[in-house]
Amino acid sequence: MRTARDRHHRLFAFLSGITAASILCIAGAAAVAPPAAADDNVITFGAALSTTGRDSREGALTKEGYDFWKDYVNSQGGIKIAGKLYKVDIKYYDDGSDAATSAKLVERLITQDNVKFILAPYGSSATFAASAITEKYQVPMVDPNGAAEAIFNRGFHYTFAILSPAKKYLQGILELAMTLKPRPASVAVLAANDKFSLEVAEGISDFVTKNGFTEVFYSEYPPDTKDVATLLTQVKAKNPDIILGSGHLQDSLLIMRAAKDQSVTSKVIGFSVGPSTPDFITSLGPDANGVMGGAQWTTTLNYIDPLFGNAERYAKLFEAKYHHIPDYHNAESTAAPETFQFAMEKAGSLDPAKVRDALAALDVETFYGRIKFDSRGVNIYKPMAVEQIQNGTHMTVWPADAANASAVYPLKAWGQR
Amino acid sequence: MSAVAVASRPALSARDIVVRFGGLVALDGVSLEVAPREILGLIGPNGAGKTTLLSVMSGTLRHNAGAVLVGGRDLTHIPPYEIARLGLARTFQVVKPFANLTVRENAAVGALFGRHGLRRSFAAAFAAADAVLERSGLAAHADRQASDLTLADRKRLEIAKALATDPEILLLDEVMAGLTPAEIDQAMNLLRSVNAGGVTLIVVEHVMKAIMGVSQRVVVLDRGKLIAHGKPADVVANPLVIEAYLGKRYRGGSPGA
Amino acid sequence: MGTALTLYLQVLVNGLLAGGIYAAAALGFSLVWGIMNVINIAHGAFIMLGAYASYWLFVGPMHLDPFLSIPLAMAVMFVLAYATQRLLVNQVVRAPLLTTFLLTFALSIFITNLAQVFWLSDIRSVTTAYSGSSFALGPITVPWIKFWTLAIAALLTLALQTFMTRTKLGRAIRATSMDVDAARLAGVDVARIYALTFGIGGALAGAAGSLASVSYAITPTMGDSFVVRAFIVAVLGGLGNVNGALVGGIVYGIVESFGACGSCFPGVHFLGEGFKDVIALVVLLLIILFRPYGLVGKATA
Amino acid sequence: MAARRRVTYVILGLLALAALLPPHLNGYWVHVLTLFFMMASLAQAWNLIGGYTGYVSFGNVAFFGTGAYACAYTMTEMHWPFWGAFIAAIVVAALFATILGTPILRLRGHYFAIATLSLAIGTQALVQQLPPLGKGSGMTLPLNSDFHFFYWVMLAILGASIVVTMFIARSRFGYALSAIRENEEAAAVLGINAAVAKVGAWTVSAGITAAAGATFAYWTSFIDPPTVFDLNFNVLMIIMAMLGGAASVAGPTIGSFIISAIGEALGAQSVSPWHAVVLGGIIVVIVILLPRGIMPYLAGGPPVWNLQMVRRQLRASRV
Repeated sequence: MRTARDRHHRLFAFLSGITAASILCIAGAAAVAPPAAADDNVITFGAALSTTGRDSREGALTKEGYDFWKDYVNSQGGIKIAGKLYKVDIKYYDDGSDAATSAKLVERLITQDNVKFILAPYGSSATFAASAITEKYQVPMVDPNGAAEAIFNRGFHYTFAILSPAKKYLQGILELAMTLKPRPASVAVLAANDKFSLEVAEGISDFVTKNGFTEVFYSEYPPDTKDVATLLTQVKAKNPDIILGSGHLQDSLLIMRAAKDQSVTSKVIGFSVGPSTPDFITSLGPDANGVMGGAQWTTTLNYIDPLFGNAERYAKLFEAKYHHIPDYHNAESTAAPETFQFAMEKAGSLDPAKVRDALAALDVETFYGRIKFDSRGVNIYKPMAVEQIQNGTHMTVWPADAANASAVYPLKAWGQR
Repeated sequence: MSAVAVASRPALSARDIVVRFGGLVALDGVSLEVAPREILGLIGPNGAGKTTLLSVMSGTLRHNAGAVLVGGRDLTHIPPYEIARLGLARTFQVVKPFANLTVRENAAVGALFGRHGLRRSFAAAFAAADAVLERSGLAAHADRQASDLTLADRKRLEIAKALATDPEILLLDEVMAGLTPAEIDQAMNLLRSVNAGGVTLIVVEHVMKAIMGVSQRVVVLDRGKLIAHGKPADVVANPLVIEAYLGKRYRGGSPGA
Repeated sequence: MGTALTLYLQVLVNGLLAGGIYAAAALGFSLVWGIMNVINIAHGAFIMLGAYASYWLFVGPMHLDPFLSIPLAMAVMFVLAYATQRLLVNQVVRAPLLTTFLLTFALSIFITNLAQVFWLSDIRSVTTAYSGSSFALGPITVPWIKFWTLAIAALLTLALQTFMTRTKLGRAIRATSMDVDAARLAGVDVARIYALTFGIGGALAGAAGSLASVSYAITPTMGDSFVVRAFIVAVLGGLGNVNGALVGGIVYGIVESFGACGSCFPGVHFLGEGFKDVIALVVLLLIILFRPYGLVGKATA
Repeated sequence: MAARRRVTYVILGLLALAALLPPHLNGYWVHVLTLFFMMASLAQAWNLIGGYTGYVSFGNVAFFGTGAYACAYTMTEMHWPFWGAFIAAIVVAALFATILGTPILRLRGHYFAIATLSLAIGTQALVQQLPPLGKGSGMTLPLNSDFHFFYWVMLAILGASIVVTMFIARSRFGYALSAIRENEEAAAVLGINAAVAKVGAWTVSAGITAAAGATFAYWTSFIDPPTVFDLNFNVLMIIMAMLGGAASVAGPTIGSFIISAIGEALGAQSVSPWHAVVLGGIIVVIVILLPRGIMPYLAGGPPVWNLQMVRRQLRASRV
């Protein structure tokens, strides 16, 4: 039998354990807090990214974009603000592709690590959750890839999206389609049932009704779908001129495979997310040819940039460092900290409120496009581009003045691409 | 065989009970009655349907035809917990202690939910549980986990749990199997004292000494049918029973434990 | 043939074919669950490893076709799963059900993230010469890859069934599942039987991975959604019922396929691709409630 | 038993002290503790059905999501104040559990586990299709930046869940649940109405879970189906409850604390997936060495570092 004294000891040991663990946690957290806050020659940015979980691929692309900017700026000496040169640093956490964790880590960056400038997480949901935190602490956040407009309809003042909003993602393909001869008329829309993809689909429906197309098929599918064969069977029965998929990379691969399996043909096929990533071409090989993608950015857009010169030079530098051509996730993720940089330089201050005001007033052309925010903090001034994969490479086919190739139309039959 | 009438107002009567498992007929029109305060022995070879009959009476198994009546009330569509609350308790051949509860708590569950359970206070239920443990010789183990008990004590606990529900009728399923002769004597004494307290008992048992010792009357089941009933000594002497129960080669021999 | 009929037939065939991969994913899962009473959450991670095995063999110097690399993937996964059972799962296999569940869940986190460390989250694909080619059955299109996937799932089912009923080892496994203690008394080395069962489950996951590699994007997290489906299919078929997994996979595929087909039921507003999960799960719930022993099983007392 | 009870009181005391902390903590630690209170509440709630009653529910996250959506809907579409929405969330989820529990709780073991799993996935799939609930886009709630408020609400939910568990554990109801867990047939023949008791336990569990879900929705001010029906929540509830000790009054809270602390010590500092690898490894080790959770060791059992004991236990759980 154990005595009461024994139990007391155990209880005491347990409580000491808990207390020690708590202290260790707090001390540990304090120990890893960056010295940057103390070092006034370094500006530290913070980002909670997805390095594990569902969005880890996109998270990795985002991180490359951020890091590229950081290393480039530091190699150039740093950022000059009010006559003083600062090096830059970015503090990263992994949110495990979970929006609630994203919010928690953004709060950590702000209150624990004293970060004054936040680079947004990947994706609309996580950005949405993080925006409530940055708003509370009045810390500016620049968002390179949360495109859902719902984020910006809450009257927040500290969140700025440099990318074109979701509704515009696939309108470019339809604009292009209006110039093609013979003009395609019928559209089939396949949309993943999530915030971003539904907004993209809404944008398509708006455009279709206003511009003389007919939507012959519309269906939503669950975001984690494994099998879209029946979806494509139904599309095939409608024989549409244009097939538009609003979803994510894996969905676009599934749809392409199912379309080939059943020999579904159309004159145009395009996706909101997918074709622009390097994985799309490596996965599908020749079958990727002719596929169009709505792109926030392409390497052939001829914008001038104060930092990188232009888009082409940015792409070259990026490829030299990461051994692949930057996709638009990379580009927008470089443009986001760059936007911060311009706002800081313009504000001549590192005061978050002043930087915010400078962001709100910003109007610059970058390699990524024009950056200017409307009153909600959305960049509605930058057009979307359309890419088409031709002979295994990305070609820009829209807008016409930035195009480096004309669209292959209509799409060739399967097996001849 | 027709119903075995024993009294004008039996404590329990089963009428033409039929139970089928798929194609197998486990009980084929069994009828019996138990008088109030009687100890009825229920014997038969393995697979005769004894446990099945207890399960039907306690409501844990649905019969395909027939009826069980307690105090004139048909139990056919009454769930087991309500049957227990009406005052009919049972034990299981393979004992089912609440392994991670203490012995006292095991008994207390019976006292908390049995015949008067819901009207009892919490404290009264535990007091009743302690009384039952005292009676069944488990008081010394009251604070041990049921999983720590020996087989004999688990058998006792199985009875104690049922007793704690304060039953009017108690169905006992081979509570003496595996016990030593001394333990069997203790168990028999317990049954007698329970019965003396006014509880009707139906005892299923293979231990002949016990059955002969405690039963006032015995019924014999074989392959789902009731083949004999009567005083213990008469039934045991019945050649039909000997043949069915012990096999042909024992015919003429004397039945024993 | 009318276009409407063509649509229904094609949707039916789609579901039937989709069932192949679901069945393959569920086969080993159902076996381990039925025999060992272990819900192996790491089964999805095993499928993922099988897919990577086929991928590396395909892009490697041998340029091995994924269908041909199935035996290799199975062998690798058998060894890995056997070792996992001996070293880890066996330590707690008699503890309450949840313990093994937790252990395999943690294993799945461990393996998935280890894969992410080494192979990153890049999306990889196996694209063969015959990817996307199909044959026609009248107006119905049947993609070769899915056809062979279903055929191999059926073959694996047959092989497992034969193994379990015709070999001594298989019978020992079945005996163990019925009564561990009795099997031990009869001289069966239970620990070895369990390790073999887990190994076979792993090998079947490896095969499912190879099959998945030709149809799906290969990523470290690809196994997650297979586990949930394996769960469901195993129940549809009846736990541990080898033939049941195949039937369950096909039934699930067909229900999902028709659930996804809004055009098949004009006027019924609520059907459509988005509702396919709801429909599949309602069907599942009804089956659990009314036929808990699976679609092809029999009620036992 | 006395030692167990003392552990419970100590934990309640610590939680009472925790109520005084927010003014002294920065936003991050308030956030971390709020999440810990939430996860601990979920684990406590799960423990009522999964631990005490022995019905391993994979469907409790459905009540979290239901509570979150009920709160979001009543606040945004019906303009109810938070506390009204909070009560509504509890009521809706409790009703949901009562109605669905009646058929589902007839199932046992694996079948119950799968039925509840499909309940969780099915509820998410359904919500994802309902236009009034925003479909896949989710719902946006009014923003409340007073994060201390959420700290206190979550803390209160956790405190309440422990107190409720404490009362249930010592009540007639609690004994009914324990008896059902140990042997349902034996419980029935002693007079326990198992169907009612099980549904009751699940209903209470659902109510607590929904309270946490509603608070979570208002706190994050944005919910969508994958977030609030995330099966990982359910798995975490189970892991935390098991680790602390299922069917013990405060075990789940201890388990949550340990998992949260490990996660905090590992997760927040690294962007490499190694931290998740390590977490997985740690859980593997814990599960093998402590298959019955920590509670038995705190309440009079031999200490964790007693290797002989560990070895004996390992032998018992092998084949």
